Amino acid sequence: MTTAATDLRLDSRQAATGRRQRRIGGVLLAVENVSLRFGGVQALSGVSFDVRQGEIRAIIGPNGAGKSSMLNVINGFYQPQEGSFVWKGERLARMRPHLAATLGIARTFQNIALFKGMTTLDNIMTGRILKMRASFLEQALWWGRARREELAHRAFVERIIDFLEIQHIRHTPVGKLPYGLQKRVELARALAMEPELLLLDEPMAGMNLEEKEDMCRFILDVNEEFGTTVVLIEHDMGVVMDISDRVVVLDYGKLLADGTPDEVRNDPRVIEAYLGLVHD
Amino acid sequence: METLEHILLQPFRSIAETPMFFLEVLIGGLMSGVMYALVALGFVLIFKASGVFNFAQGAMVLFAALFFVGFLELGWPVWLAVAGSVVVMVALAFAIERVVLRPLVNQPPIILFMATIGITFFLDGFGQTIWGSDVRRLDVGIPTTPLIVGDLYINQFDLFAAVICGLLVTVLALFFQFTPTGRALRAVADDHQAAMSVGIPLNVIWTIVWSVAGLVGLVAGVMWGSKLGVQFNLSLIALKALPVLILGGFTSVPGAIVGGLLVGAGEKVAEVFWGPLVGGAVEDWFAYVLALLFLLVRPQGLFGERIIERV
Amino acid sequence: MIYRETGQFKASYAADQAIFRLVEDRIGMGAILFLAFVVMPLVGSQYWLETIMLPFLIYSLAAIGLNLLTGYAGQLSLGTGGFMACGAFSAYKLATAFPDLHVLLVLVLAGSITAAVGILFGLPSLRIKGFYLAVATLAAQFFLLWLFNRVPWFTNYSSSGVISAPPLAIFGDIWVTGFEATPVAKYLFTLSLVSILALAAKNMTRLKIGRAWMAIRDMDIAAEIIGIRPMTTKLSAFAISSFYCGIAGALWAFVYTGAVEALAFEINVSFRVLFMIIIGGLGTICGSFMGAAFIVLLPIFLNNTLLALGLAEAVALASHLEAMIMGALIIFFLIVEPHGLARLWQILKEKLRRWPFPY
Amino acid sequence: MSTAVLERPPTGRPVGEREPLLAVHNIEVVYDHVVLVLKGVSLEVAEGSIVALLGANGAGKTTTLKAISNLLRTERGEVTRGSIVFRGEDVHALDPPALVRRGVVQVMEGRHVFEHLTVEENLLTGAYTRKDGREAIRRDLEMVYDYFPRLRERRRSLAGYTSGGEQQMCAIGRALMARPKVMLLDEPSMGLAPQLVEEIFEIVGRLNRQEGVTILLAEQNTNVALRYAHYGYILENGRVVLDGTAEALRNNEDVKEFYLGLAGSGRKSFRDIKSYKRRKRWL
Amino acid sequence: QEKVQFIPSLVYRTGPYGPNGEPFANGVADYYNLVNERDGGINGVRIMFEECDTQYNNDKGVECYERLKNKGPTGAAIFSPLSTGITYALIERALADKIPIFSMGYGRTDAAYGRVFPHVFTVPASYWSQATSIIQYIGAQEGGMDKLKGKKIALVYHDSAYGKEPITTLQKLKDMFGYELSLFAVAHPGLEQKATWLEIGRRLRPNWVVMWGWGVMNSTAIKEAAAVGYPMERFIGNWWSGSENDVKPAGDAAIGYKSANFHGAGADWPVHRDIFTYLYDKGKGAGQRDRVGEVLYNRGIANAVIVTEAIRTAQAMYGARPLTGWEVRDGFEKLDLTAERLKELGLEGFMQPIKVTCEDHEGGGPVYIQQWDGKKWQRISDWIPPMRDVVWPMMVESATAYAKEKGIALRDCPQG
Ligand SMILES: Nc1ncnc2c1ncn2[C@@H]1O[C@H](COP(=O)(O)OP(=O)(O)OP(=O)(O)O)[C@@H](O)[C@H]1O
Ligand SMILES: Nc1ncnc2c1ncn2[C@@H]1O[C@H](COP(=O)(O)OP(=O)(O)OP(=O)(O)O)[C@@H](O)[C@H]1O
Ligand SMILES: [Mg+2]
Ligand SMILES: [Mg+2]
Repeated sequence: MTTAATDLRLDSRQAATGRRQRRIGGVLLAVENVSLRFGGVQALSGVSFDVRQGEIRAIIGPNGAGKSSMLNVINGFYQPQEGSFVWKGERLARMRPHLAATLGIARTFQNIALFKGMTTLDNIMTGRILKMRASFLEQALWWGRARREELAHRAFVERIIDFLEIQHIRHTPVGKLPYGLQKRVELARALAMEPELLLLDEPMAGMNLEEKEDMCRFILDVNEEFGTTVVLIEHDMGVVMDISDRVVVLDYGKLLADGTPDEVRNDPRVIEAYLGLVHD
Repeated sequence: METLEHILLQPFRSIAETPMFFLEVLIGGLMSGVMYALVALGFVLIFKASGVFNFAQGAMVLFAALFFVGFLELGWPVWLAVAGSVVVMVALAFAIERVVLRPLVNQPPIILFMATIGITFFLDGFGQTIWGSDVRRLDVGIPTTPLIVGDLYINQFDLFAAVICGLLVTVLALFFQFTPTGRALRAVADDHQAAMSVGIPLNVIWTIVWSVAGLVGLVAGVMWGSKLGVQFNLSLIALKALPVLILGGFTSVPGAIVGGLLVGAGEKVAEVFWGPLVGGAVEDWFAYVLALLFLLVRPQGLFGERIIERV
Repeated sequence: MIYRETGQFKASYAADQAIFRLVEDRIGMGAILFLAFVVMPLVGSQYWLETIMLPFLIYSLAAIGLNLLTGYAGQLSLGTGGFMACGAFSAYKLATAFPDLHVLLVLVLAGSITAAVGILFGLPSLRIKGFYLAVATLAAQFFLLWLFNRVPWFTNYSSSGVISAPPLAIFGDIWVTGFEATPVAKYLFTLSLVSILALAAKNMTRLKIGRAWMAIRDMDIAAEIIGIRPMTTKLSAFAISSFYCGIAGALWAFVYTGAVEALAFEINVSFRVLFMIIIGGLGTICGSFMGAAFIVLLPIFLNNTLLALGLAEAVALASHLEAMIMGALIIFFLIVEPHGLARLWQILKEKLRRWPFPY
Repeated sequence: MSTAVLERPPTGRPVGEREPLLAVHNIEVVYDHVVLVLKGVSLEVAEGSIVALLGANGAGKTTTLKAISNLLRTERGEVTRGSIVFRGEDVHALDPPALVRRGVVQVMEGRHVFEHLTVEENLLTGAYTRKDGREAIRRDLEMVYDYFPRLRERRRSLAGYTSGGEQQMCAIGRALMARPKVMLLDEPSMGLAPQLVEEIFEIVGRLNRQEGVTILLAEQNTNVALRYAHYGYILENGRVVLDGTAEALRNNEDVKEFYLGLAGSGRKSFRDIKSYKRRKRWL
Repeated sequence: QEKVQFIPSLVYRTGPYGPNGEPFANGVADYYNLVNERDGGINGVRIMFEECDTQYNNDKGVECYERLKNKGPTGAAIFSPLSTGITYALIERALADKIPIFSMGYGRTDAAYGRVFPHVFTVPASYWSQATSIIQYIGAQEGGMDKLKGKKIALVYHDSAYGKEPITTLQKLKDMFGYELSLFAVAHPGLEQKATWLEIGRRLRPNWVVMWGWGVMNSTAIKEAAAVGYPMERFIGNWWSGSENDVKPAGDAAIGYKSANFHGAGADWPVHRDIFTYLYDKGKGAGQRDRVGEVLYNRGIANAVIVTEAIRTAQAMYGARPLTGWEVRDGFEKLDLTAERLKELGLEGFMQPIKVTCEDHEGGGPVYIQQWDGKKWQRISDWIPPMRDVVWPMMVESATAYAKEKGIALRDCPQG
C-alpha cells in the first residue's frame, strides 16, 4: 500500500464521518418497552431503543438473545405482549407486516428466505409489488399499465442488479445459487422496496473476509447514497465496530447496553456476556 | 324464518323427543368412526414416519384383503392365510421402498404424494389381475347379529372392530413415542437428508413403516371386507378416512381414533336429524365440512404437531 | 450447436421480457399453432377431433387453472372437479334462463360465478396449509357435487338430474354446442378459447400477480413481510384458478359430452387434473398441456395397443393392465424427472444448447 | 483413541507411507446432469488431524463434503469421475447410513435440525446407529450437555423454536452422539456469537485431541479455522488452488490478503474499504 | 368374402361396478357367440362384436363410442351404453351419427317416446313402469290398492341420475293411493348407510322399503337393514338390485330379500343348454361355467336376444346382409318378439313378448318379483304389468318438453 492511498483513505474517512454527522437526523423509529413471550420462553423483556434517521444501528448479543425476535417485532411478524412503536413521531400500538412494508421497512432474514422457485430477477421484482398498480385484466392482456409498469420497474431493478453486481445470475433460479450470492439477492430484494429502514439479520454470516468486505461496502453505499437507515444484526465484531454508528446489546431478552461502538466495546458486562476474549 | 327454525330447532326437538334413538344413532356413529379410524391409522403411520401422504392406503387395504380371501379360497386354513397375507404386505413394502421411495428421497412432499397415487393405480390393477374383480364374501366368524341391550340395538360386529382398533392404536402410539425407532421415524419425517446424515437408514425405516401400514391395512381390509365383501370398492373407503385424518391431525395416532369417533358420530347424527331437511346424503360432505371448521380453529388438526413458522 | 442463445441480444427490457426469448422457440411455437389451427382440422378424423383433441384441450384448460393455484400459488387443491361442475351448472342455468345470451358471455359468466365460489372455498387457505388444505378442498368437491345433485333447481327440475346443453352458436349458424355442431367447429372454438386463456395465464404468471403467487408459494412469511398481502394473493389465485376450471367444466358439459350429471365431475376428475399438472410440471403453463396430453392420450393409446396385441378378448385384463401400466408410468416419470415433462423438455433444450459438449 | 496421534502433530499429508484415513482422488461432480461443479478435486485427511477446506462462496466446499458423505445423490448430484477412499475402502457406492456406521458423520450446512423433535430427541437420534447400550448413550448425552450447557436448558423445547445458535449446537451435538471417527463439519461457525465460535472450535479441537476424532472442516472464517486446523486446502471455483500446513497458509501472502485481511499494514477497517475486490485470482 | 354385422359392446368389467358388469358382459358375449357357432350368424351374417371397457365412466363411454362407431363393414349396428349416464351422453351423438341406442331397463325413460327419440329403444320396461309394478305388488300384499292408504313406503336410492328416475312416478302414485313416501339418498358408491338404516329401521319403521341401488350399495343396504332388524320380506329392490352379487356378500342376512325382475333367473332354459354344448363344453365360454344363469348373466342374454331379433327383423326388410345402424333402427321399430318366437329361441317363459311401435319404444313390459332363499332366486309373483295409463302420459309430456327445449320437431307416426 502506498502512503498516498492510505492518506486518501484517511481523508475519505474524515469526510465520511463529517457527512455522516450532518446526515443523521431525528428519531425514525423508537421501540418502547417491548416484551415478547413464547410459552415459557421470555424472548424479550422490556426492551427500548431508538433508531435515528440515516444511521447504521447494530444489534448484537449472544445466540438466543432475542435479536431476530426484535426484528420480527419491528416488522410486525411477531406481536409482542407489551410495547409500542413510534414511527416518525407517530405512535403505533401494533405493527403488521403489511403496514411495516408500506411504511418502508424492508429486511433480510437470518436463514435466507428467498423464493426458491423463482429466478433472481423475479425475486427482486417481488420487492416492487407494493408499487405496482395494474389490474388483473391488464396483466392478463399484457397491456396498458401492466406493460408500462413492468418495464419501468424492470429498469429500476436493473439498477440494483448493477449495483450489487449480480447481472450474470439474473435468470438463474435462486435455489441453486451459492450461499453468498443468495444473501446478496436477498439484499437486492429488500433494496427494491426502496426502504427507509433496512433491517439486516446477519447479512454476513457464512461469508469469507473478502465477501464481508464487499457486503460492508454495499451497506455503507446504500446508507450513504440513498440515505437509508440500517439496523444490522451481526456477530462479526470487526464489522459491527467498524461500520455502525450505535450499538444495542441484548442479553437473554434484556437490554444490556446501548451506545457507540467504543462505549460498548469497553463495557465490562458486554465483554463478559458476549465478546469474551476476542481474537483479532 | 320458518325454514330457519325448521333447520335450527326442529332437529333438537326431535333429539329431545327420542333420546334412546339419539343414543342409538350416536353409538352407531361412534362405531362407524372406529372403522374409519382403522383406515386413517395407516395414513397416519406413514405420514408420521416419512412425511409421505400415502394415498395408496386405500389400495393397500383392498390389496391385503384380496390376498387374504384369495388364500382362504385356495383352501388354506385361516392362520396360513394370515401368514401369507402378512408376507405379501411385507414384500409389498420392500418393493415400494426399493422401486418408488428410494429414487425419490428428498423430493418435495407433493411428488411423493403423486407417486403414491401411481402406486394406487398399480395395486388396483395388479390385485384384480390376479384375483379378478368379483365380489367375494369374507367371513371370519365375527358375529353380525345385533346385540339388544334394553331397548338399544348395538351392532356386535362394530363392537368387535372397536376393540381391535383400540388395541392397535395403543400399541402404535406407545411405539412411536417411546422407542428409538419411533424417534427415528419422526426424524425422517422432518428432514430426509438430515436423517441420513446422522445414519438413520431410510430404506430400513421405510420398509418398516410401510410394512406396519400394510399390516394395519390388512386388519382394516379384513374388517371392512367382512362388512362389505371384498371388492374394488374397498379402496374407496380411503376417501372416508381423509376427513378423519385432518380432524385428528396427520401425525397423531390417537388423533386418528378421536377424529374417527368425531366424524362417525357427527355425520350419523347430522344425516339422521338434519339430512331429511336438506334432501339427505349429507354424509358425503359433512365430515369434510366438519373437519374444515375444526381446522379453522386448529390448522394442524386436533392432535397434530404444531406448525412451526419462523424466519 | 443447433439451439442457442449466443448472438441473440436483447436490445430492450421488453424483448428480454418476451415469453419466447429465442428465435428457435418462436418458430417452434408458430409451427405448433399452425399444426393445431390449420393442419389438424383438415386432416383430423372425427374421432381425433372429438374424442381426443376436445378432452385434451378442455383438460388442458382445467390443468392451467389448477396449475395457477397449485403450481404457482402453492395451494394444493383437490376440488377441481367441484369447480368444473360449478362452471357446467352455472353455464346451464345461464343458457337456459337467458336463451339469447351469447355463448362466450355464457362461458365468461359461468367462469365468474365459479370464481366467486372459488373465493368462498379459498377462505380456509388463509389459515390452513399443505395437505390439510388439500383435504379441506375436498369439502368443496363433495359439497358442490351434492348441491348440484340434490337441488333440482340447478337442473331445471329434470327428473334424473342430468343437464343437457342447449344449442348455441358462436356466430350466425355456426353451432358450437348441440347436435348440429360439427366437430371442426367445436374443435376450433375450443382451441381458440384455450389458446387465448393460456396466453392470458402466461401473462399473469410472469407479471406482478404471478410473482406474488410464487412468493406466497415459496415462502409465505417472507412474502408477507415484503408487503404481499396473503389474503388477496391467495384468494385471487383461487378466483382465477376457479375461473379457468369453471370454463373448462362448462366446455366439458356443453361442447364435449353435451349432457352431464353432477357425478361426471366426481373426485377422480380432480385427481386426474392434479396428475396432469404434476406429470406436466408444476408451475409451467406448457407443462399443463403436456400433462393433459399424457393423461388423456396414454390410456387410449395403451388400450389400443393392448387390443392390438390380441388382448381384445380379455377386456377386463386389458383394463387392469392399463391401470397398472398407468401407475407404473406415473412413478417412472416422477423418478426420471420430478419436475415434470416441461422440465424434461427444458433439460433437453439445455443439452441441445451445449451440444456437442456434455456440460 | 491412541495417544500416539496426540504426540505427533498431525498433518494432512501422511508421513512416509502411511495411508491417509480419507482420500479424495480427483473427483468431478455434476448437478442435474448438466451443471459441472467440482472439476477434479483431490485431498487427503490423515488420521487424527483437523483439515480445513477454505474458499469463497460457491467454491464447492459443501459439494465436496456431500460427495464424501454421499448425500449428493439426494440433490440430484453425482460424482462422475474420481474416487473417495476411506480406510482403504472405496466408499463411493455406500449409502450415508453405512458411512455413519463406519464413523463418517456430517454436520450439514444450515443446521438441519429435526424441527418437530425436542432438542434432546434430536441428540438421541444421533445415536441411532450405536449398539453400545443405553448407558453409554446417556453418558454421551451428558457429555454433549457439558460441552453445550445452553442445550441442557432447552432440552425440552422443540428444536424448531430454538435460536440459530442453539440449532447449530444441537446439530453438532447430534453428530457427536454418533461417536464419529471423522466428522465433516460444514461451516460450524456460521451465525454464532464470537464467544461461541471460539468455544465451538475449542470443543472441536478438544474432540480431536481427546477423543481422537478426525475432522474435515469447511469454513469461511479462515482466521479461526487456520488457528485450529493442522492442514488446509483452498478451493476456488471447483478446483483446489492452494494447500499446505496451516502454518504455511497463514504466512502465505495471498491468503493473508484475501482471507485474513492482514495485507501489508495489518488489519484495516471495514469502513475504509473503498474498492470492491471480488475477482478471480488464481485462475 | 364373409358377411359380418358389427355390434359394439360397451361393458364395464372393472371399476367400482365391475362385479356387476362382468356377468352381464359374459351373457351378451356368450349369446352372440352362440348365434355364430350354432346358427352361423343371423341368417348367415356373422356377428362381429367388440367389447370396450367403460368402467361405468362417462368419458370412457364416449371415447368407446367414438372408437367403435365406424368399425365393421357398415359401422356399428346399435349401441347398448349400459349406464344411464353414458346413455345421456350418447343420445345426441348417436342421432347425429344415425346409430340406434338400446338402453334396456336403464337410461332416459322418456326416450321411449319414438316421436321425439326415433333412435332410442327402452324395451321391455322403463324405471317408471317398473315403479308402478312394484307398488302394485305392495298393494296386492297389503290386500288391495286401497289398503295402501296411510302405509309408509321408503325409497332408498343411489344418488345419481339412475337412482332418481323413479321418484316422480312414486310421488305421482302417492297422490293417487295415499301412502306416505320417504326418500333416502345414498351417495355413490354407498359404502356407508348406517344412518339411513337407523332412521328407517329404528324410527320410521316403514311398512315397505323399495331400493333403487347399484353395486356395493345393495349388499351394504341389506346388511345394514338386517343389523337394525328390518324384515327382509318387506324390502324390495328394483331389477338392478336383485342379483347374486347383491345378496351373497350379505350371507344369511339376505334370506327373504325381494327384488323385481323382467326375465328368468337360473340356467334351466334350452338356450343355456345350447350355451353349454356349443361354448362351454368347447372351452369357448366367456365366463365361469357355474355362473351361467345368474340374474345379470341372463340379463345379458336378454339384451343380446333383443338385439339379434331386431337385426333379424331389419334383415327381413332390407335383405340378409350387413346393415347400417339406421336400417337396424328401422327393424327395431318393427320388432315383434312373440311368445312363439321366444319358444323357438329356447326362451319360453324367460321373458314376456315384446312389441315395438313407431311411437312407443318401450312397450310397457311386465315385471315379476323374486325372492332370495339363501341359494337361489325364487319367483314369487305373477307378471305384473305397469300402470300404463299413468306412466305413458308422463313420458310423452316429458319428451315433448325436451323436444321443445331442443327445438326438435315431432316425428309423425302412422296411427294404429
Ligand atoms: N442442488 C444443486 N443443483 C445445482 N447446482 C448446485 C446445487 N447445489 C450447489 N450447486 C452449485 O454448486 C456450486 C458449489 O456450491 P457449494 O454449495 O458446494 O459451495 P460452497 O463452497 O459450499 O459455498 P458456500 O460457502 O456459499 O456454502 C455453486 O455454484 C452452486 O450454485
Ligand atoms: N416462534 C417462536 N416460538 C418459540 N420460541 C421462539 C420463537 N422464536 C424465537 N424463540 C425463542 O426466543 C429466543 C430468542 O430467539 P432469537 O431467534 O430472537 O435469537 P437471536 O438473538 O436471533 O439468536 P441467534 O444469534 O442465534 O440467531 C430463543 O430462545 C428462541 O428459542
Ligand atoms: Mg437470530
Ligand atoms: Mg457451503
